[in-house]
Amino acid sequence: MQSDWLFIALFLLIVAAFPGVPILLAGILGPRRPNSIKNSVYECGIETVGNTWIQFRIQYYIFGLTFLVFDVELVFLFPWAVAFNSLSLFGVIAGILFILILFIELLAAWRKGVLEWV
Amino acid sequence: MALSQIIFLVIAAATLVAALLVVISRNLVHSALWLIATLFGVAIFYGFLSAGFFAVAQVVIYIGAIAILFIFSVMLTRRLMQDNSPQINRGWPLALLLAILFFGGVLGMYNTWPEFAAMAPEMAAEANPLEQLGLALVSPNAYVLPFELASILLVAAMIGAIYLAWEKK
Amino acid sequence: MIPLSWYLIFAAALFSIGLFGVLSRRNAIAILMGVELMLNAVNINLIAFWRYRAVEQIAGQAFAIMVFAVAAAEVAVGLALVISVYRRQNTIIAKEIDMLKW
Amino acid sequence: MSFLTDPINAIADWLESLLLSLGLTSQAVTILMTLLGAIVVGSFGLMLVIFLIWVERKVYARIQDRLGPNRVGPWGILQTFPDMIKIFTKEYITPIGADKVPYNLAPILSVSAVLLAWAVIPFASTVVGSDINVGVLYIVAVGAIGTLGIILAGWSSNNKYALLGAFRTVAQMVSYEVPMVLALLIPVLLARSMGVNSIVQSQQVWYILLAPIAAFFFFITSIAETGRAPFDLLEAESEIIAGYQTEYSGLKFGMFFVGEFLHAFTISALTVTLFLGGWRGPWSEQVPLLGTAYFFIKTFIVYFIVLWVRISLPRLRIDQMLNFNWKFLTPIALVMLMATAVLEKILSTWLPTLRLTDSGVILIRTITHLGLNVLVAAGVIYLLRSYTIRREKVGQPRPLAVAPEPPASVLE
Repeated sequence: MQSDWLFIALFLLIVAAFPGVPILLAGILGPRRPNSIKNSVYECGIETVGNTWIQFRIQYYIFGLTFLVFDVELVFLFPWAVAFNSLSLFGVIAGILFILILFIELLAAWRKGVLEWV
Repeated sequence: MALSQIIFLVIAAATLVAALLVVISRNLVHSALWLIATLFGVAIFYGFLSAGFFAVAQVVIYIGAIAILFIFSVMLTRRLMQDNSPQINRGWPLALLLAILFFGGVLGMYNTWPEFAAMAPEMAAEANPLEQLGLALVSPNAYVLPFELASILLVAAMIGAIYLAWEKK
Repeated sequence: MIPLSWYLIFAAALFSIGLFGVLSRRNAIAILMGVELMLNAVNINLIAFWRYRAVEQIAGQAFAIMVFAVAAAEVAVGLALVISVYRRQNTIIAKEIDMLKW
Repeated sequence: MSFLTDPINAIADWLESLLLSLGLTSQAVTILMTLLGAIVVGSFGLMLVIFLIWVERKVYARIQDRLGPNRVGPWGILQTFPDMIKIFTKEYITPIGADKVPYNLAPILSVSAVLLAWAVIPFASTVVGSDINVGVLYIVAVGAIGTLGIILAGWSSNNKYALLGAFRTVAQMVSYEVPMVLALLIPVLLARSMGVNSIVQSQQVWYILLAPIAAFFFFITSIAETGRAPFDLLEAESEIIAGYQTEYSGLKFGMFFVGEFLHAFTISALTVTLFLGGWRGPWSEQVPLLGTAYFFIKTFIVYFIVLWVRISLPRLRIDQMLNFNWKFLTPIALVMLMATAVLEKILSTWLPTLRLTDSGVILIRTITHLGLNVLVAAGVIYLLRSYTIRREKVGQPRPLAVAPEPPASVLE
């Protein structure tokens, strides 16, 4: 058990090094002749107009928000699913009620028109 | 000093530095990135405490959802991002003093507690905290009420938040 | 092996940094980040006490997972409020949000 | 004997005894062996990419009736190496105004997030990097880190289109994570465990038979997570230039592609592990080497389907993509989870009273679960059909834009 987590910890380091070291090496080995035209922002092929940090639509935030709520609730369900064997009938019903609330939440968001893109 | 202690100290120092940078960095997106680093450090501590479920859930919930929502809202309120005015209140020395006083006070209180430096008891080999947690969350004489209430709280939060942020076209 | 005290000191330090952030930052989003740090410090304490003091009871873990839910709800509503205020007032400096003053 | 059936563990045991005989402490040996295992798994994943790039190009070419790479080595199998050398010697061009640290971190994150998933995939009954008891949630967590890499890339490039790509990522990858987690909950429920290897071990019958809908959903959503066609909105060339990778060059640009190629293979491996029995097959318990062979054969079949999907289907529009997720996948996955939980509870109370043999229990369990899935699928198809009929009755599809009235001056 402990060695499994040790593996994950070491794997984290290894996995960061595997793409990181070649990128670093290529940076050292590769040519490096920057000039102001080369380094200008490509954007879409023509010169950049205006500020990059323009305002974006709120819809993106709403999807992030809906996801956050669903994500947290789904994490709650994992221990429930693991313990399923030893659950009483009440426990199963409590879990299903939990999923049902999630479902109602989805329907409420749907009804309100939050899930529409346009 | 054992290897595990050295690793603990290194990670703790890194996490605290990251946390400090969350608080003092000027660019808010950098703050959010340092917040992610801090949260990851905390996840490693959950791993240390043999609460693997929490380590992974921390990454899923905090880094996968909450941090992304933070980056998002920084981008949505973006005009202030290039604002070069100081990000810190004028009264920050007072805040610093309060924080240090709080830290010192808590340490002083801990010091009077005899079992402050207790060691971890051995965990039974057959113990499965995850299954125990799942059972406790839905059993009537444990946490079934908070469990359902958490669900309703989240629903209410979502509907409220959508109501606040959303405008009809 | 690591004594309980190390975790507690670490959590207290994290909490203090969060507290400092909440008290000193001008930006409302940054204040919410400070609150997240504080909640994380609380969670470390809960899990550490579970592991060191009551490993056979599950209360510490159950509380910690509730903190996750509360943190998520807090962030969702808090950030939505910030965005909503930003659209009406064009500011997220906490001090300048003074609609309720009079 | 054990070397022939299970070479990896045999070598590991031999190395371990060698290291112990060199006088190292057992703790140091454990750390060294784990480190070695991590290096082996990681480098195996990266080596695989070299091969996968060739496979992908060849399959593409064949489906499009071309030859594909055919100059370097037999069947062009060495084509990737000259490509690698070329991309390795390219100059890095960092755009003005880019946020340096996130800009350089993003390609690393996008590769390592994919590679991280390999830590929990069991290659055989005895060969698994790390058999943690929260493996399934770990896979979800790793996916979240990948999303973060793309957001960083888009944000730090100082480019509107890259940022738009990053925003689309959040709308897409983050949305598709919901039905993916729901689909993952069903095998967890069936196996009563989050450990990936124990899920494989409990698949006496492949879970694709017990939960075909969940398997199908997992497959779709994980294709969406890779961000390839038909879900390649994050880098849709005709809409937002190249999305988040517009401003990248040289090996940093290449790393995004390494990540993408490996991701396609990783989701095939995950689908096989969770729903197609992983290393299971005849005699795979006794001969772990056979299990590895089964695992890779199955994975390459699924991988071929992933490629097939990519090459055949056109890109979705963003509103179609979101509607498909929130109004189709998520509600059905929720219903499926509830139905599976109810059925499992009924079966677990009712089956022990029947005093059946083990194979009888498995048979009844499979048939009832399959029946449930068919029932739900039939209900969904019925609902969808009645919906389309209603749309037809209403008449023409809704016009997307109303043609403006011509100005009076034109009419005169």
